[in-house]
Amino acid sequence: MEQLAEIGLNHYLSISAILFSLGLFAVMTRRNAIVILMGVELILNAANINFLAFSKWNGGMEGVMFSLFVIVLAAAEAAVALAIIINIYKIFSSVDVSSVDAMKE
Amino acid sequence: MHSLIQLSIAVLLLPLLSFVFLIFFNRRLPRMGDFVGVGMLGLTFGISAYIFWTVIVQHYDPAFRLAWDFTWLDFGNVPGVGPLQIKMGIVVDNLTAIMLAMVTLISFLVHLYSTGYMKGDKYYGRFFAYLGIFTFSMLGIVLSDNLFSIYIFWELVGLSSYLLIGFFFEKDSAADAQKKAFLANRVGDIGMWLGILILYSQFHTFSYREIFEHLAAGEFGLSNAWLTAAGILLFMGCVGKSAQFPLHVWLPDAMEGPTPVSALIHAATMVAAGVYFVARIFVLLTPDALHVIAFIGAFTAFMAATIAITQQDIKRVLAYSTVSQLGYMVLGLGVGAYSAALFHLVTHAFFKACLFLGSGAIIHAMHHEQDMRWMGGLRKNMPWTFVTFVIATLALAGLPLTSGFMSKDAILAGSLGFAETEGSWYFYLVPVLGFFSAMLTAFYMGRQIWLVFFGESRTHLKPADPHAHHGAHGHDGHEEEHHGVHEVAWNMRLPLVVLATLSVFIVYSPDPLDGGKGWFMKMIPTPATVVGAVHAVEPEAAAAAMGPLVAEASPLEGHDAEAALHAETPMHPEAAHAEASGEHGESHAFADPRQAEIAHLSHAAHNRAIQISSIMVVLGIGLALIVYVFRFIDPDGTAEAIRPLYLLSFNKWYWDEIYQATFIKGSMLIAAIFSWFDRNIIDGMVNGVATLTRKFAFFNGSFDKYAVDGMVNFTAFFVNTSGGVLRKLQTGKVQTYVVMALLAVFGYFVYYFAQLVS
Amino acid sequence: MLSLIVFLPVIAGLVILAVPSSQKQIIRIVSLLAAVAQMVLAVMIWRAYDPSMAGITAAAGGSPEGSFQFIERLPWITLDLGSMGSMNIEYFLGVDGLSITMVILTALVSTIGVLSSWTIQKQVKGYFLLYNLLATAMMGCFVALDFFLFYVFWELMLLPMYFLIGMWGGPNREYAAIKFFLYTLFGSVFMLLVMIALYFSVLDPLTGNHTFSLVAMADQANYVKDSILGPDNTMWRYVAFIVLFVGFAIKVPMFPFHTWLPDAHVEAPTPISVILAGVLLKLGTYGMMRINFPLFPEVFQASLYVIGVLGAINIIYGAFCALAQKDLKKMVAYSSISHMGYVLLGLAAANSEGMTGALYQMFNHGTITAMLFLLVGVIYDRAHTRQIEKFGGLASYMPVYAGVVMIAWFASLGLPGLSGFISEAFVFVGAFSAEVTRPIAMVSVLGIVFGAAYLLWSLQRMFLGKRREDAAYDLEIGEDGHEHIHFHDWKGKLDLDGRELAMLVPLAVIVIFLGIYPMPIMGLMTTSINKLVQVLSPVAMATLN
Amino acid sequence: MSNPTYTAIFYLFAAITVISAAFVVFSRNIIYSAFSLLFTFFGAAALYVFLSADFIAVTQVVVYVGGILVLLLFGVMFTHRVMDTGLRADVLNLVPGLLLFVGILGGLLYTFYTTNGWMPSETMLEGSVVERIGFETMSRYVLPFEMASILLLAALIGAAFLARHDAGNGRADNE
Repeated sequence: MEQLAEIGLNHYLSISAILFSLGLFAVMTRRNAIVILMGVELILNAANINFLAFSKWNGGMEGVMFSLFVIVLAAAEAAVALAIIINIYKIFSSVDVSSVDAMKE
Repeated sequence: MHSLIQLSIAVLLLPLLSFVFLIFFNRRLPRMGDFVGVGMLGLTFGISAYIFWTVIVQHYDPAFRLAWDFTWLDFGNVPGVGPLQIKMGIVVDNLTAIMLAMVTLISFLVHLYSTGYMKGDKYYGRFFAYLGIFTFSMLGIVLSDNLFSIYIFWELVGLSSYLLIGFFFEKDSAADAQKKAFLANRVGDIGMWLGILILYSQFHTFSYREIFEHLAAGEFGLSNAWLTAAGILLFMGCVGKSAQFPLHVWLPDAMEGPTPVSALIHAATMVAAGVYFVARIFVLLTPDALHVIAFIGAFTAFMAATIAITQQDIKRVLAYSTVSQLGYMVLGLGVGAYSAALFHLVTHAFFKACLFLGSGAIIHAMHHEQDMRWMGGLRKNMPWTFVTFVIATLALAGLPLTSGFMSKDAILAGSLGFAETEGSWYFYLVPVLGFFSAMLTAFYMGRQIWLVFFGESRTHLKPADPHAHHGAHGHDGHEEEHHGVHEVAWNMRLPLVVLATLSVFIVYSPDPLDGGKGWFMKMIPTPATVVGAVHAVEPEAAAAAMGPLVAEASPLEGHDAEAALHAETPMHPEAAHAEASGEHGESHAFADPRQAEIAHLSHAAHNRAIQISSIMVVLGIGLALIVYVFRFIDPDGTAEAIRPLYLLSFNKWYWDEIYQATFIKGSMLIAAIFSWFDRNIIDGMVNGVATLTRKFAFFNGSFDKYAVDGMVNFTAFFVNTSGGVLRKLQTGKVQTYVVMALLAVFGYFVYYFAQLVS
Repeated sequence: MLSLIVFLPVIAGLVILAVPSSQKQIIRIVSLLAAVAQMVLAVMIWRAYDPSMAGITAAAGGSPEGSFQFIERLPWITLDLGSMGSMNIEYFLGVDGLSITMVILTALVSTIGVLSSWTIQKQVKGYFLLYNLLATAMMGCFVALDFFLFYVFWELMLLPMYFLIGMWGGPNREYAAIKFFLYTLFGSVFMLLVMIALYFSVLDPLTGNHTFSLVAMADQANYVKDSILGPDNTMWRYVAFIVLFVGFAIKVPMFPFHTWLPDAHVEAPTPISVILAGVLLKLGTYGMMRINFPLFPEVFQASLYVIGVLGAINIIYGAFCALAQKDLKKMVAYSSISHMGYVLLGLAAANSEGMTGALYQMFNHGTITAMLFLLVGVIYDRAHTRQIEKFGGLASYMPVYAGVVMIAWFASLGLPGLSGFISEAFVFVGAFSAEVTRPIAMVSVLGIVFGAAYLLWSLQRMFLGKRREDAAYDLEIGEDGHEHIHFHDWKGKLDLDGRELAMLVPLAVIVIFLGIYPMPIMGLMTTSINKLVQVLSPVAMATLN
Repeated sequence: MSNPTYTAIFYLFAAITVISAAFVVFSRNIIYSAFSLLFTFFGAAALYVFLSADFIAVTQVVVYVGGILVLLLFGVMFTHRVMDTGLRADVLNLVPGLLLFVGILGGLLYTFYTTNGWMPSETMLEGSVVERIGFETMSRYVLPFEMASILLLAALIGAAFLARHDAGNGRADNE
């Protein structure tokens, strides 16, 4: 239990790994486009946690700065993705990505 | 720059100017700009006459030579050769001056004549433009001082000849003829080009003068066989252009062109260019090459004369006569009768141009009827044409008191001298064929005169044939039925009169029996050979003989590119001296004993030649009179009696058919074979590679049918098949893709850990 | 300067990207402006070019300065390969006598090509984007002095070409495009291998590092003694030479690798044919002169006879195949094969006359063939067929067209006074002067006759005589009483219109001018050619060893 | 950092984050997903504070909670009728998904816990970083910063264009 008591780098990495896997799972399996988007946000957050954790234990500012830009990117991505989803909804009357398979063959 | 050089350049460029101006603006000018062409040529002729007057009449100098050149191409400092420059330039000497005057005079007269003959044609202005570019190219040949530029102008006259033969290009026969002419000339040209290359590869220069100097100094690096080959190959250019056997077939067909063109190009000037060119390179021809030339000339003269006997078309008779006469000139050069050959070139140019223009006048007056069978009795209707035509005919047949008599006899005397010098019996074939051709010439010209001008008109005998009208070129508007045949207008009559005047002996020599006494033969002496000297005499002696020349050449070595006038020393001062004082043009000293021997024996044979040829001519004319005037012999019956010979002659010795069956069919066959080869074998090889590839790839024959279309198609097929398999994975669902990608990542994880563990 | 001339079309491409695809006219004008600017730059480079500097190899001391001109040299990609050292790829541009000629030609043909593309109606935006990319790649190939950079441009050319043929081509375009693509790819894959082998064999004398610089490679002293392509490794040097030669020969195209060319030409749209024949084919022979020969001079000397024979086969075989063609464009394509044979023959002569003739022939063939293909395009636009027997007597009805055709055809068959003659003449002069190629030259002159034969024959069948019964156009009597012809669905001017004249007249003027006085172009190349001949000569190699 | 309170708070927020994240993913109701995402973000923001990145934490709250989440909710409401029973999100690729979920999570954790060489340096990031972020943004990261602003602008315009009413039809008319 010594390890659990001492909050170290691995704790944060574990949280990040869990968030990442959950996000991935959402992206892989859910049919609803909005949930997929949420999964992507989870993945980004996982990455952010990683960045910040390493930054802290490394003493540098790179991770901090990067996570800032990740947030900016996430905002942009969310805006565009939602716009696309709304368009898809207009065209297919659904946000079920499995029905959007015009690329098939 | 010497003023004569400046004038020569003006002479060269004025016709070009006329061409450029007329080709662009002829439709915007009144009368389609014919006055531009005629005016320019008049000016050109004026300048040429001035040059002629200055050089030949006023200040005759046997060694006169003016040259001017400029650096045309600069190859820089070429490894292994040193600084290399290709120069272009012009040269004016006695021969050039005479040729200039002759070419521009005939060209001017033809221009003038064409204002009448071509009147009303759809492309009237373009005709004068083409004449302009022809005159330009022809003058270029005359003025060139090196082999490269003569080759350029050589092909350019080929082009203008092509354009003018096909002037009535809507007629298929004209289009065929122009193509044939160009291709036959090209065949000759590649020979000439190879000859030029042989010389260039040794000396790295194209200039005549430098090549001759190097040759005289014995610097030719290859064997003598190569030099002989060079001579014969250069002569091939002449074979093509001067329509010698075996490339003579294009000239008769070239009569599809308008008649003034036939007069200018295919009788007087262009075809004579071949002879002129051989004269220019005369000094580098080895005795073996000269033998070949002599025999080809003799055979051509004879063969063409036999064909001319049976032709029905007035222009074709004249065409074969031209081939025959060119054969004479070539023969003359081959036997070493240099002056005589050039003399014949000039005299022939005038009387043959006169004959062609005369025939043009007849054709014009007869509304484009060219078949002599339907003419007759024209002497009353066309007295001017008749008289001039007869004078020219007498000159062609070689009757005394005409120019043709003097020049032809000089050639024949030369051939006798040649045969005696060479000794072997078969060299006597040359004079024998020559004399026999003289008889035939007299015969067929007598036949022509009779058929055209005497007897009664046979126009009405012509079978009615809707396609017989040759008036395809612009006369459609005023096609009239045959009514009276009238004399042509003054602008067509004047050239006839001028040319006929120039066919009389007095212009050339005071003695009607001996051209050697005339100014021409005196002023154009035979130059000393540069190869004979090398091969006949020791090199030191040759160097000594050419001493002044080589010594004089050295300051020229470093001569800069700038235009400069070379005031040059005589090619052979002692010869010039002997000639100036001697009575006969050919009696001067030669460095080469063979040349001297021929010259000597030719002179001795002079009287014999006159006697024999006079007998021959009288025989020929007599035969013509017997057959056509007195009708002792029925021509048709005779033709039946010797039918194989008649057919041989009438079908032009079947040369066209032979060429058609061999070269043309052969080429088309090869083309077809190669094309098939390309499609089936080469592409098939690609396919074969594909098959192999496929066999290696899938050692299963069941995919055979997919690979038939070659490697290319096979690859496409392969991509297609594998794509077919892979597209099952292509669900179109993004998430499936994600899963797959991640599976790959996961696979990598597993691999990585396995590595880590082991 | 060189970067600008290379990347101008790409800049134009970016501008086009911003233009909506419905604004076709703007797209065309932007492309035209870029091409004209490129042309102006090329002329400026031409004026500023000093013909006394040799190029080919570095100046004394190993620096390209003083030998090449307009040099631009920057480190581009530096890859650390760990134990294998580092990969130094440079952005290295420069011109000498070989490239300046081609730069002028490329700028000229690109401009003509844009004008000729005016009639393209399908997906104009995409077309001009690819076209500009192609223009950049071509120009880049000619000025690149770093082998890697050359290779990048070389490959970059493939892609737009593939799409331009494959999307805007004729009915069988996909087959032709794939054939073109695979053939050239096949060639360039091997080139890549040789390139890498060369990299590890050559040291830059100035820095001591391995280098891709063609300038360093052209000097045999820079090869490492025991490397794979070092001076003693004869076998691998032969292999490398042959592999490179095949790679370039495919582009030329040389018999027996030529079958892609007729297909590609027949299917490609007119401007692409113009570019293909006018510039792309030259890249093959340019590559030989720039890379293949100077890098392996001793192998080159040993294979002169083979190259000469291949050239002769190209000349005569191409001429015969052209004689048999019924499709006008295919005939012109085979005539290209024949004419590129002259280039090979001139190169095989390995002397200044032959090489100058070859390089000059490359330039002239570029301009003349561009004219030929444009003229084919003109008649195809009107009649929608290229079958020779579907025409006849056109000279009466389209006199201006017939006149321009006359100039182009005669230039192609090597009539003196037009530029094609001079280059062919000097190819023969060179080939005949060299002992090795003399017999080949004597055979190849037949090509002159057959060249004249197929051109004159097609000229006669299409332009002379009268209209045929089954011609692709109708005959009607106009108001003035003259006969006119009428193409079925052609709305434009019967004879050449202004745009077509704007393309053809400058080319015709160039062809005539350079036929009369070749020094403006020939003067640029002589110093470099002499240097090249010297580098390739056995004497130079003897002194090295 | 052995302070037990500190440790307890950490575990609390870690649990909030992970559990709400799981809820986001596994919930069948999209509205629940959206709201539990809110908690995830909060939890993550708290963890950022632990990591001495207070500024990032605040940004996280402002941007994610204030911006993105609202946006997501808007999206949900635009595309679904609120509290619709048919709002259940179906699942695709469940078996491979689960397999990969477990595999990748396991792989990652295994890597983290078996790797000893993360080599934290002697100095750790301590205290507030706001000031340092300010310096870095204006000096070393000024170019990325500006580019980020351009990106945002582009995304803004792009999103507005895409989501415009009848955007698709309008474009088709222009062609």
